[in-house]
Amino acid sequence: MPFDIIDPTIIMGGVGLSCGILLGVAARFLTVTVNPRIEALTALLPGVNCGACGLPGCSEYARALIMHGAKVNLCKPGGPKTMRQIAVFLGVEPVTMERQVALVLCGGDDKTAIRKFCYNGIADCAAAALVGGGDKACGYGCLGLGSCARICPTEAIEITHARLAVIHPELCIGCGQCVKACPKKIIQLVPESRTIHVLCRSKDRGNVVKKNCSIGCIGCTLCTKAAGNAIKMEGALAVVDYTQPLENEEAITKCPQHTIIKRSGRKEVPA
Amino acid sequence: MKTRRAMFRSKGGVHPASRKRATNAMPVEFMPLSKVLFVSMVQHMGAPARPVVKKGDAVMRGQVLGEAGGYVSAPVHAPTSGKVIAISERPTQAGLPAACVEIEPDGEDRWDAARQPGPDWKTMEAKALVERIVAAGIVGMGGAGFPTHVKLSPPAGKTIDTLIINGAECEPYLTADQRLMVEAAQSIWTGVQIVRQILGARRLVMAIEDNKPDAIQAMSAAMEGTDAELVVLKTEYPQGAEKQLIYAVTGREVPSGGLPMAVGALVENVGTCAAIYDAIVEGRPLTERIVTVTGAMVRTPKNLRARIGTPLADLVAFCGGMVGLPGKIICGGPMMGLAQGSLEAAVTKTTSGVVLLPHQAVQQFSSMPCISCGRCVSACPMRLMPNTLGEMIEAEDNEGAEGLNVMDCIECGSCAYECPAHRPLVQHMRQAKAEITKQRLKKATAAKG
Amino acid sequence: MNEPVEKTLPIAAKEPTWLASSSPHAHSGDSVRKIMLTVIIALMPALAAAGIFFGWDALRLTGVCIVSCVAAEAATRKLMRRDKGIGDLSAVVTGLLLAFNLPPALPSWMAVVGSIVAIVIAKQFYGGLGYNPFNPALIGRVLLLISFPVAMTTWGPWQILSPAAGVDAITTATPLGLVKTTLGTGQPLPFVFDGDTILQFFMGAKNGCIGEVSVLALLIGGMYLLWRRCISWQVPVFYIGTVAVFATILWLADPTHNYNPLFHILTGGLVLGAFFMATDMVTTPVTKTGLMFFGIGCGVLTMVIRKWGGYPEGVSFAILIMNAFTPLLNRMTRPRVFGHGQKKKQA
Amino acid sequence: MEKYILLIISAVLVNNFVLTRFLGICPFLGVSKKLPTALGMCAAIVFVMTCASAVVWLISRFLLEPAGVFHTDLTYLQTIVFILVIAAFVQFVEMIIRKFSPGLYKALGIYLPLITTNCAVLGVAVLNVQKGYNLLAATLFGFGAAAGFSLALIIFTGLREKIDRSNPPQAFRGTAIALLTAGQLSLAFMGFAALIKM
Repeated sequence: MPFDIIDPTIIMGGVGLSCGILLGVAARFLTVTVNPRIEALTALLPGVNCGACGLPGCSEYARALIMHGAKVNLCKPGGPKTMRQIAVFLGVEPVTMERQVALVLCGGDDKTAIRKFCYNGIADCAAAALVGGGDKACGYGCLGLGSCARICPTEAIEITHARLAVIHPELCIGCGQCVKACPKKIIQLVPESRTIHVLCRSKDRGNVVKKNCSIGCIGCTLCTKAAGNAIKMEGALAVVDYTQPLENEEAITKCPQHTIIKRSGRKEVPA
Repeated sequence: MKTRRAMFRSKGGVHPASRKRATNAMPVEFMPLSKVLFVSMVQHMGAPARPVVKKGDAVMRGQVLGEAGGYVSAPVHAPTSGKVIAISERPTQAGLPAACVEIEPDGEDRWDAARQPGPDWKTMEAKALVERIVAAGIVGMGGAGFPTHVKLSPPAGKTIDTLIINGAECEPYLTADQRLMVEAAQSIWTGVQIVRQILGARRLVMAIEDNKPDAIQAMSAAMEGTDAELVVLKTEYPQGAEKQLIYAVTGREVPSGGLPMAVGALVENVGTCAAIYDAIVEGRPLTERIVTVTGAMVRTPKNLRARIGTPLADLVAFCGGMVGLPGKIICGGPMMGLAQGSLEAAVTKTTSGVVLLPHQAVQQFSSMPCISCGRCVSACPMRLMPNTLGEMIEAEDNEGAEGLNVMDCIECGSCAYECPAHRPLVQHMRQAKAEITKQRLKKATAAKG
Repeated sequence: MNEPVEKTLPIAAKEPTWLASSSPHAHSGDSVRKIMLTVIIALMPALAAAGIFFGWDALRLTGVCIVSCVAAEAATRKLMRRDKGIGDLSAVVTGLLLAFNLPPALPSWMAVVGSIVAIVIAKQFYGGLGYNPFNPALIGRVLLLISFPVAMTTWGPWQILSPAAGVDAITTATPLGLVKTTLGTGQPLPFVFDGDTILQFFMGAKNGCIGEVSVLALLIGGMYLLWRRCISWQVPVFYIGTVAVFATILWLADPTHNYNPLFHILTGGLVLGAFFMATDMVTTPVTKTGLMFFGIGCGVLTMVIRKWGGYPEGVSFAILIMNAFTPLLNRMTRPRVFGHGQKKKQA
Repeated sequence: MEKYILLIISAVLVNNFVLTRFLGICPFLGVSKKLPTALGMCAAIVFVMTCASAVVWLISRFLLEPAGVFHTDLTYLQTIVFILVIAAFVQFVEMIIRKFSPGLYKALGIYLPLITTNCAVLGVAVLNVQKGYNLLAATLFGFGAAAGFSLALIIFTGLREKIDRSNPPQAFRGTAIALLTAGQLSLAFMGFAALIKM
């Protein structure tokens, strides 16, 4: 009777023990070491894997922070909060950083800007830009085919029915992917607290701009007088200098082309 | 001289209707001077030229307007005498903005006094000849516009034993090279000999497609009694592409990413050779070229000898204007040419033709999914798999595309020409190539510092 | 963002008047629709032959298949909110091919089931023409064969011209089925494969699926396809060639239990398969070498199933199995790119 | 000799574990996205299944069956002992791959340890006992089954590349369309039915 218990026990024990011994021996020769700190730090990051830090993903950034001493303020989606957490984790001094959001510096959609031909081809801005520089008569206009919207990790970019990319600041995490994707280089990261923007990037002379687009900057310089230092002329184009404060809304009313707009930034910082 | 058929037949290629009959028997006419000439500083591959004149300057024909912006670059000369009325930024034929010198001709068309015919070229050193070619601003006139002097200065240790003169002109519609060969065979031949002397090439091959019997006859008359060969190519697109031409003539494959000199060969367009003759023997820099103005929407298609900077609208007007609104305006041939948004662009050193297609020839398409018919694979002269590449690039898998050698694509358009699903394959390739080039540059700069 | 159906941009309603697109600006003028139309035309002789041999039933079934395929395609496209349903005529081709693979007496409702499976499951669930990994018509047929084995193997009577001793001159089986059952019961071959029988099989007076009986009609259609460059010669040549070689070996090894290779070529769906189904562009390789291996693979599998398998006929299964290998064949037979891995060659 | 060859062919084609017995679907769907990964999985499975078949046969024959050293019927321990042995093999393979091919280790991810609970491996061990194969036959059957699994996985990986670029309706994206394809592949493999009567 007791054998009924003993036999299976011997078998299970024996088989288990021999497997264990063999694996134990094997493990001596085949061990791989990992750094547990990397995983702990990866858990602190947002996990969007957007690549804004310049590394392929969050875990790679964590590795770079620990192994190569990367800067702590590279994670744009995480913003100041994540930066502080990383600094605490690594025991280093936090640095200052302001959250940024992306902005399309073009307001010329199908209603306001003219097209020079009918584009027939791949519905992608980078591809369209290879055909005669794109179908907008203005060489600096948004092509509205959504290369930026497709690459956006948070779907913060909307392509309007009149073919213009518009970024919703409340969804934007400031990763800068769209800035890289835009073949016309008209997307810019701006501090999220700023509200007054010049929505044009055209370097053309005023008469050319006027021919191509009804809301492009014609370089009349009226806004620069109203805004003081914060709006400067670069050739025939008014450009906001985001390092200078700009609260005065007079510039918006002064602009004869309605190129300057007021757009709110993101209100609250998500946890 | 011996005449023979091409010995090697490369795989792939297509047979589009040639449509050359409208202009291939039309003698070249002189295009009168336009009211304003728009001379772009980007007429070649490499760094743009730098303008060296100011608004208001009086210039003579052949005077330098822009100097070469680097080694791989070429100077640009005034196409006629007159006044510089502006230095502006205008879109090129590719639609990208570039510096442009606007000249108002004075109608006298006086040559620059400094111009002088050189000494007998037979007595000149190779280096001196190349210097004169640099100064004349000569670039490859077949289409790519690669500065000729770079090609003619192989690095030490590289020898070029075979010089191939490209008279294939495989693009449909275009007859500029054909007419040049018929009408100026002797100057082409002299230019060829100058190039041969510079390189010391052992073998000299003139390659012409078999649909141009008049050009073959004219060239063989000019070459009579020499040791050069005349190779008659089968009419097939893209026979005139550099790599395919070298293969057809010599059976050598230019390695991926390499230059023709890697297999000891060099290809020069017939137009370039004529320009070299002008520069060395006549002492004239490159200020004009032959442009075929054709297509069903042009009233009287013509071959025109036009000044660099002539607006396309003037060319069309000289040909009797348009018979109706065109469906598409193309600079260059229909297979590789650039579609234009308007006729505002101007003739450059590489403009071989202006083609105005009717609406019914360019019916707007919308692409379907690939049906894997494999016609693009059979048509690709580089033996790529355009179907797979197109799908990969559509899925934004540029790395995968790079692994399948998308960088070897020569953008000849054979795949998209054949595609029954009307897929924009060439555009896919261009997009991926541009993106990969960007990534590589980034990596290279990152590696440097 | 989620349904990228329109991958190229259509023309805008208002001006500007001319187009601009990437080169090339010339096109061969061929289109998917034209290719499908060519295939439909090429199938017409076989349909005519079916009408002659099977009469009304064949035409009824063909009509049912075409109508239900087109309707299923249109309905699915509409349900999926996608445009461009039936304009490319591919559903008509699928319907025709499915009908050609069915016995003439099959009830119409079964044909409808097959059509819906072929179009909806095998094709539209993948996104439509171009995306399907398997030949839709064959998926429809195989599903019917497995689901309704009796109905799918019920045939009318036909006369054997030269029956072997002890075998009825009238049979209600297909030649392949007859051979398989008689050999399976240990009897000798059921008929003498003489000149008359060869002619009979070639012209089509025998049992079989609607479209496969008349080899003559199929060859006419196949030649038309070859002439119009709609199929490449590799598949039919290597497919039929492999079957011929395989059958020759069997015949030489044991002539008492095997007919000569012509029997295997003239019976069953081989010619239909080799010219019309193993050449379906979407589900076959794109390279010429790939097509060659595809043909050889189909040939071997067909003969293995015919000789040793449970089913008398293996063409459908063979083509489906090779369809599965297509992506791998494409991958393995990529051509050597110009200027890559070139051995030193002297001119 | 012929018997053994037929045994392997049968396990590869006619009674393919994935396509006709529907065993081992988990890695079949999980690691069929890239060819190199799939090949790595095939190698791991072939190793585990072949070795496990042999070892498990020995254990079953000499320890568990009444004719073994204990002279008692301990076959009720089958499942648990088999899993123990298989787990040990999987652990071993995992160590090797992790040491010599970290990339493959990362690519295989959870599917590597999951071979332990892969019903194909346990299935082949149990079938060996059920069918009363001898040691050689059991090992060959294990190998054949693994080869059949590999064949199915490799074919499917090729198809998967095509499917991934296809454009199904939203509801059918991903695993749904993969399973549909697997179903059609098994339909095609029905052609091998009754090829070898065993």
